[in-house]
Amino acid sequence: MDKEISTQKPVAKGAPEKVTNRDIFRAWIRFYFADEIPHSFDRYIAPALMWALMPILRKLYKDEDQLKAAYKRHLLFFNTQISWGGGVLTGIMASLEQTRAQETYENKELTITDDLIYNTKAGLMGALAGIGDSIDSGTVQYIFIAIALPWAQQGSAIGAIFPFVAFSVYQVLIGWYFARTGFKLGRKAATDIVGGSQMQGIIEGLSILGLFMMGILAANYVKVTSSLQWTLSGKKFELQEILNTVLPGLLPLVVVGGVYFYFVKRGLKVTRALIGLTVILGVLAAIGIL
Amino acid sequence: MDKEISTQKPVAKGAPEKVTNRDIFRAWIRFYFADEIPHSFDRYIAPALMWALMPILRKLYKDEDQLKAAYKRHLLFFNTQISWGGGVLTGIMASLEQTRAQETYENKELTITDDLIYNTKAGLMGALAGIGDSIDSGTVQYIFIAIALPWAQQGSAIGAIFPFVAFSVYQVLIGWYFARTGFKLGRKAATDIVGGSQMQGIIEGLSILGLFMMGILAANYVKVTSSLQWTLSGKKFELQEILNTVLPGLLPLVVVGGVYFYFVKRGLKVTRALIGLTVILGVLAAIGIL
Amino acid sequence: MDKEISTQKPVAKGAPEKVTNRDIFRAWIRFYFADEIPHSFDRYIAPALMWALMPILRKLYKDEDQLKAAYKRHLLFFNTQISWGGGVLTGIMASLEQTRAQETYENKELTITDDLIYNTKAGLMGALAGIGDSIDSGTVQYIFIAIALPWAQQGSAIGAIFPFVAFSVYQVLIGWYFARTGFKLGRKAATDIVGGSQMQGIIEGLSILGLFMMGILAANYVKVTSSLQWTLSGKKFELQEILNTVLPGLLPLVVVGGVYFYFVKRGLKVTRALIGLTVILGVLAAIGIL
Amino acid sequence: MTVQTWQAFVIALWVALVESRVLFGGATTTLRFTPMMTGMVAGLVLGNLSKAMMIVAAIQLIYMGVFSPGGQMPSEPAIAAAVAVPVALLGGLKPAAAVAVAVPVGLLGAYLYQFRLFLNTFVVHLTDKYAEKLNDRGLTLSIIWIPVLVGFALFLPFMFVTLKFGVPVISAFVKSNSGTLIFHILTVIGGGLASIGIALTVYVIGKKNYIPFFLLAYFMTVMFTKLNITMVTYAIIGSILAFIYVLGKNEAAKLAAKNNNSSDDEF
Amino acid sequence: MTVQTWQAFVIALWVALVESRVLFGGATTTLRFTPMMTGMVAGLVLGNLSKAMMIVAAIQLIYMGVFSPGGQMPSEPAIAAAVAVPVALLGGLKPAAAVAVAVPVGLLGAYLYQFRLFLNTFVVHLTDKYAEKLNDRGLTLSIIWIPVLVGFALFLPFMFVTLKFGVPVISAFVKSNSGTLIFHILTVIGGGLASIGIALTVYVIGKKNYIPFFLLAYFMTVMFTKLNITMVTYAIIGSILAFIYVLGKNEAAKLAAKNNNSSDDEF
Amino acid sequence: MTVQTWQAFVIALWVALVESRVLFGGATTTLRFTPMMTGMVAGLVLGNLSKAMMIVAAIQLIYMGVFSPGGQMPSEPAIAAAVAVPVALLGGLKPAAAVAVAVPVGLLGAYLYQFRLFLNTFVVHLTDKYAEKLNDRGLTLSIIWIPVLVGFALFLPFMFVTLKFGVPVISAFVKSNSGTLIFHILTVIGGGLASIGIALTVYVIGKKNYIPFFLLAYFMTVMFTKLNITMVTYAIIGSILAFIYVLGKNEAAKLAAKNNNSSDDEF
Ligand SMILES: OC[C@H]1O[C@H](O)[C@@H](O)[C@@H](O)[C@@H]1O
Ligand SMILES: OC[C@H]1O[C@H](O)[C@@H](O)[C@@H](O)[C@@H]1O
Ligand SMILES: OC[C@H]1O[C@H](O)[C@@H](O)[C@@H](O)[C@@H]1O
Repeated sequence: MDKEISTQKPVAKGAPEKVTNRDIFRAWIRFYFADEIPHSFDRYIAPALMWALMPILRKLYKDEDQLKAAYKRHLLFFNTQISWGGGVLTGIMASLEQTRAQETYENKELTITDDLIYNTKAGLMGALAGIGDSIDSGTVQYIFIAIALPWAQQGSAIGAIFPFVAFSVYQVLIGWYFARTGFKLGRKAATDIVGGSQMQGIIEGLSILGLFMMGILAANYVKVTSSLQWTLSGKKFELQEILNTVLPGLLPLVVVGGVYFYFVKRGLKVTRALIGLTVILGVLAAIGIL
Repeated sequence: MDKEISTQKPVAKGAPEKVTNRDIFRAWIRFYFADEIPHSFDRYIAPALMWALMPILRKLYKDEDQLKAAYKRHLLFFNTQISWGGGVLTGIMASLEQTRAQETYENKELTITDDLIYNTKAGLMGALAGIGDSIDSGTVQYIFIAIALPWAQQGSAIGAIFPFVAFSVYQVLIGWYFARTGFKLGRKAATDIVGGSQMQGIIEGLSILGLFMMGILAANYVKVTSSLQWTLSGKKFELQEILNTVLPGLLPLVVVGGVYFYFVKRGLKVTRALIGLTVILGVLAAIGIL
Repeated sequence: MDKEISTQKPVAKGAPEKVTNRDIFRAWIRFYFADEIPHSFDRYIAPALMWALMPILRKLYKDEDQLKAAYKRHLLFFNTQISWGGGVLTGIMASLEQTRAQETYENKELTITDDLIYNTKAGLMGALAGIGDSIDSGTVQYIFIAIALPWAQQGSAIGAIFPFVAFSVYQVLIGWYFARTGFKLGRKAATDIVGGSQMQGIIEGLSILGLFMMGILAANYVKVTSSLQWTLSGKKFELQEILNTVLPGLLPLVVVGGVYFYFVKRGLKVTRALIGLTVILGVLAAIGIL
Repeated sequence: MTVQTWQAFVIALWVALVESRVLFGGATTTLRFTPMMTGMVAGLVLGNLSKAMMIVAAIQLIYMGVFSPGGQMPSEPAIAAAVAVPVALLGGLKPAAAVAVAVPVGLLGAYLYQFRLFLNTFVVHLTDKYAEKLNDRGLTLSIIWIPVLVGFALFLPFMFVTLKFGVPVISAFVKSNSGTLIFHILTVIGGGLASIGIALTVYVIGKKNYIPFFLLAYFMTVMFTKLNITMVTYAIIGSILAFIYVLGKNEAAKLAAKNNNSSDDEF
Repeated sequence: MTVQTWQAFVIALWVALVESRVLFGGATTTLRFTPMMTGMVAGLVLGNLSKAMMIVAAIQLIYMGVFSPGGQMPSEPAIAAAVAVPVALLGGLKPAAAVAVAVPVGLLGAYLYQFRLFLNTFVVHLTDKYAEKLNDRGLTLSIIWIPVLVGFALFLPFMFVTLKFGVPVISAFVKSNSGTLIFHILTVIGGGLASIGIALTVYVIGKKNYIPFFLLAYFMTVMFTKLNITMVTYAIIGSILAFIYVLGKNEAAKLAAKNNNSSDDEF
Repeated sequence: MTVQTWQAFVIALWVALVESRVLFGGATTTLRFTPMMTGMVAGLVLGNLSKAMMIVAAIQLIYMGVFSPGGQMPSEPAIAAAVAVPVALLGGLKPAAAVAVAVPVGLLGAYLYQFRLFLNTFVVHLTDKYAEKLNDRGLTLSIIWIPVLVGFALFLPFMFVTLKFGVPVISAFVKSNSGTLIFHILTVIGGGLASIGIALTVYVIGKKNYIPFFLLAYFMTVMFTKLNITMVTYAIIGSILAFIYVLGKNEAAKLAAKNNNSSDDEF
């Protein structure tokens, strides 16, 4: 990704306006609202991020070409979890764009290159998704539900309303906090990323943690077991039982690994993976292997 | 063993006398005896170490100012566990002081500076406390007790006398061994610490182990649970139960962390922490939260 | 071991013949056949490896002294597990010898020295033994047996024949695969080992894994418990029970550690260790300690 | 014994709002991942809130822990509830029986949602065009309103038809087919599809060298299943390991620099 | 039914010797951390050794594992035993009932011990002065004898009065208050105070970067509670991790040096 | 009630083929580590295959997991079966009783196998000589045929005599001695000897610095005994740890190089 380093110095059209905390709040709320509305297989939720940043980008780039370039920058593939990933990255992106706009305007050499912006986004989005999904959707959400379930069981509507309201409020609030932190961090990070190793360390750490959490999710969440069994001279054998004596958890891992290697080989073709996996699993289930 | 190359050139007030194994034994026994007698909140057991080393320091420094400085050096904050920490550090300190006295006497440049002495002590005391507490007080002591308990249950005095004698003998012996090892190690370490990374590695390793053991102790030893419960539309909720589905062990960790950060922010104000924590816990217990 | 680099450039007698895949297959099958036939305490299965490589060495070294040296090279102490260790090393050794023969013939400076060959072998054999033993003998073999056992319990001979055939076929096949991979890898590795760190990394990784697996085996496989018990004022004590409250697994580890340190101090005197340990264990069992 | 037209329409509308994700934005997360609110709405519309809540609570139990890492979900609980609650209310089924209806419907619903993502693939080309023209209104149109419309076009008629005409059919179908091969196949597929979202995220994180940490976590979870370790505990363990790894690396580099300097000094 | 003066005095003397830590120095560790010897002494003094041992064995059971990392202990078992054993012997309580007395008394005793540390804070100024004057006798006085005196002044009268006049009162109080809020509060405080000594030691070790190892150990213990792993096992695991960490660091630095040299050679 | 001469001979021959390891080479691994095939052969020879299989299945159960890391085995299952199956068949013992015979015989067999390794120590000198002379036939002789002969000389007569004359004796001996000290001693020795092969392999791997990984694995296994973690799972965990260790080291070295270069640039 580091191929093109765009160091063009365009002529200034107008000074960028200051990005305020209100702008950050607005961007975050826009992101929160749009989030998965434009969900699609090839860009995922990139349009939501772009739409969230739109007002800020308008304030920063008074030059049409610059603005166009900024819009496009945020339409590249993007996916993350709403509050952790969305919060942090809305903030950091706003911060990076602000610095870039300033540099552009002052005709300085660009330290915040296209690549830097995309790499920062790409370097964090997956890791933060792994973390945010497991903590928010996987834990916090179900705590609220577990608390409210008894009410539902007694026929009370509060059992439905409470977790809905509580979780929504929770996500709006922490996302906002993350956005502000990201904005602050981003400003410093902007220079740091170029030379320093601190930001590098943070991205690495988050990537490790993100992958770690995906491992936890895979183990808890992907359910593939063999239902194959056969009888030989009156003795019943179950394949899954045998597999468990060798390597419990083998099958789900094979499936996740298979899809992963498909993406590595063929790129992020999600629809195809979806259909292909459906067919394979369906056939294996039909013939009694799974 | 390491014979001493004493090339005495008696110019100054008086040459330092040789520190013998008997001196080390005596220092160790003095430390063992004094240990927590002078326990206080601001220096902890520093006076005990100083008192243990007194006869050795007298042999080493014939110059009054030097001796005074040495006394003061060992009255700075010091806390450790008796046999592991006390043993090792009695030995190492004796060794460092011996080298320093020699250097002072020979008018050489000091390699064993005040800082070096205090840093060595401070670098090891906590780590060795963590290790020694968990192994001696936490394990060995209770093995002896577990062995003897049945006698007590049958009404025999041996149930009390055996663990007392056995554990005391054990601690005197291993402490003595550690003191001698520390004394030997210290002589080599003295030069090593200045430049080398070996001693550095040892201190780091012991620090990690010490912190690790404190983590084990915290989990086993600090008991804070919420007793908060409430009833909503006839369903009983227990806060502690909910916390356990999120992060078992949260509350004790919060308490330890709170006290730790208090020390970080305000320095080692133990009395205040003690009173403060008592009040906080007491109030929370009184209003039914804990 | 890297001290002596033999760079003698002997006169060529005849060009080395090419080592084909068939040769590798043959060497592997010869190794598979010979394996533990010549098992002895001082060389272990070195003669089997030598005998496996014989035809290839004949093809490579047309000079008698060279051949003789090659034969001797592979009669030094060698032990490994049959399919993983034997497979990989048959392949790598063939590859290294081929390069060496070529270099010798072309009168080039030798990059594949005696030391390099032996270090590669010695660096991998133990690690691969640890891995191969646990996976093949410890797991795969017993899966086949577990599958077949019910047949045996019903009196059917298939209960004996199936695991025997299945496991043998499995080992021949994976060993062959490993041999071919080793042969390919070896060619590249040959140059890599000299300077590069990649091969170094692989050897280190395999060593760690090998030691790790030996730890697993030791814990599952070495069975030493104390049967000592005594009664004091009517209360029964069992030493093993007390040990379990301190450090479960202590005794087996002491035994493994003891033998290991014996080897470290005295060299690989297996017969003596065997007899010594028998006597010690026997006596301790006889007097009621074990 | 059948759903009235207005009832079918209102429930279908609710589902369309949830599944197009336009109802309070990110707040639809819980609406979509869990059946509770949908069950409540169905109860209100069908005039038996209390019974509906009891039914949907039973449905919730089988969906505990369901969510969508990387865009995949084994099942679509909101759709399941929108069908199963009316079926159960009108057919007088017990909560447990409603679950039998919910499972296959939820699995089918998951495919419908995937189809939405597929259709949005075409919408995004429009977005690109508007971006090129700096047309902000067009962007809002193509990023928000058209995807919402797509969602409505997909879920509104489908849910309406299902509720208006399908309820007795489904009820009969489920009764006669549960435990058959077709249900088995649906369950297997549902259980395996979560892998896509996870693989996607691993791919997106993109640090191949660190995949051992994925495997470590995976096998830790498998090994420690019996210990019931919570996800937050794992998140903390993961943070600790990540921190120690990065710390070790940095400290080693510093040590190397120090050694390097001091050996430079010697010469 | 009451303790005689000489009996109260001898037991109080024993406690003062233990708690001032002067009785065989470090050997007071076990005397202070465990109630056994104190129970024995009380039994001897009150003329019923055998029964006293049975009572104190029951008390010991609730104090298994108690000790004082960094100077904090949740309870003072020796003091607990010094009061509970006489109460039980004279009141003819069963061992189990003696425990109910021991617990609150032990908690209060812990505060008394903390007060000793507070008082010693003033004594140390004297030590500084004598050090300045190189007055070795003065040093021994201020390091050993004055703190011992402080200990006696604190524990001797307190214990004497408690034993002489308090036994029936305590007995009555415990009977009427067990299970009440005040006991709950005492228990909570006792359970939480151990945190101070631990936090102190963490602080004293002073390597902030390595705190993740503290957390790792903490959560390992929580995760593996059910596996009953012993402290020595953990100590070994900790040693191994520490060793691997330092080893990795050193090896990496060496590798860097090697790479560095060989790349230097190339040019 | 006794074994006939030809029967004793055939079984002894089989054992000699297995234990000299010449029967299909590496395939003798399973023949030697497990009693199954030997039991089958004994059954065929003694004319009661079906009963023999049942007996040997019981024997197999006590040898589950037995193999020979680094050349040591706690017991020699093939020899155990070769004796125990005939004893049980002829004595009409139940499978469970056959086990009582198998255990001590297997322990003794292990010593016989060790003796083979000892004898081969002398054969290898011959190999050295032939290598010096480049005598390939001689090499094959000394590497294959002489060791095979040694194996036969050791196992054939021993097994023949045991089977022909020993069966009633053994049967009687086992019955009267099981549970006695001598059996206890044999069991203890058998349980401890595996340590030699493991220590040998650790020694041969020869990376002393990495021994903490050995200890880590050892104590992990002890700690997690109750979780029944499989060996392949452990192998994967080991691979992951090894990979992470090496990765961390390499990345640190690279980081050092990078820092080094960038700091070089500054000057
Ligand atoms: O995994 C990250 C992210 O991926 C998709 O965008 C959706 O499934 C979200 O629910 C999820 O949070
Ligand atoms: O923790 C180290 C050390 O701290 C204090 O000095 C006392 O609590 C000792 O018992 C303990 O060993
Ligand atoms: O441990 C490696 C290897 O050692 C010896 O050669 C034998 O015990 C083999 O069975 C084993 O595979």
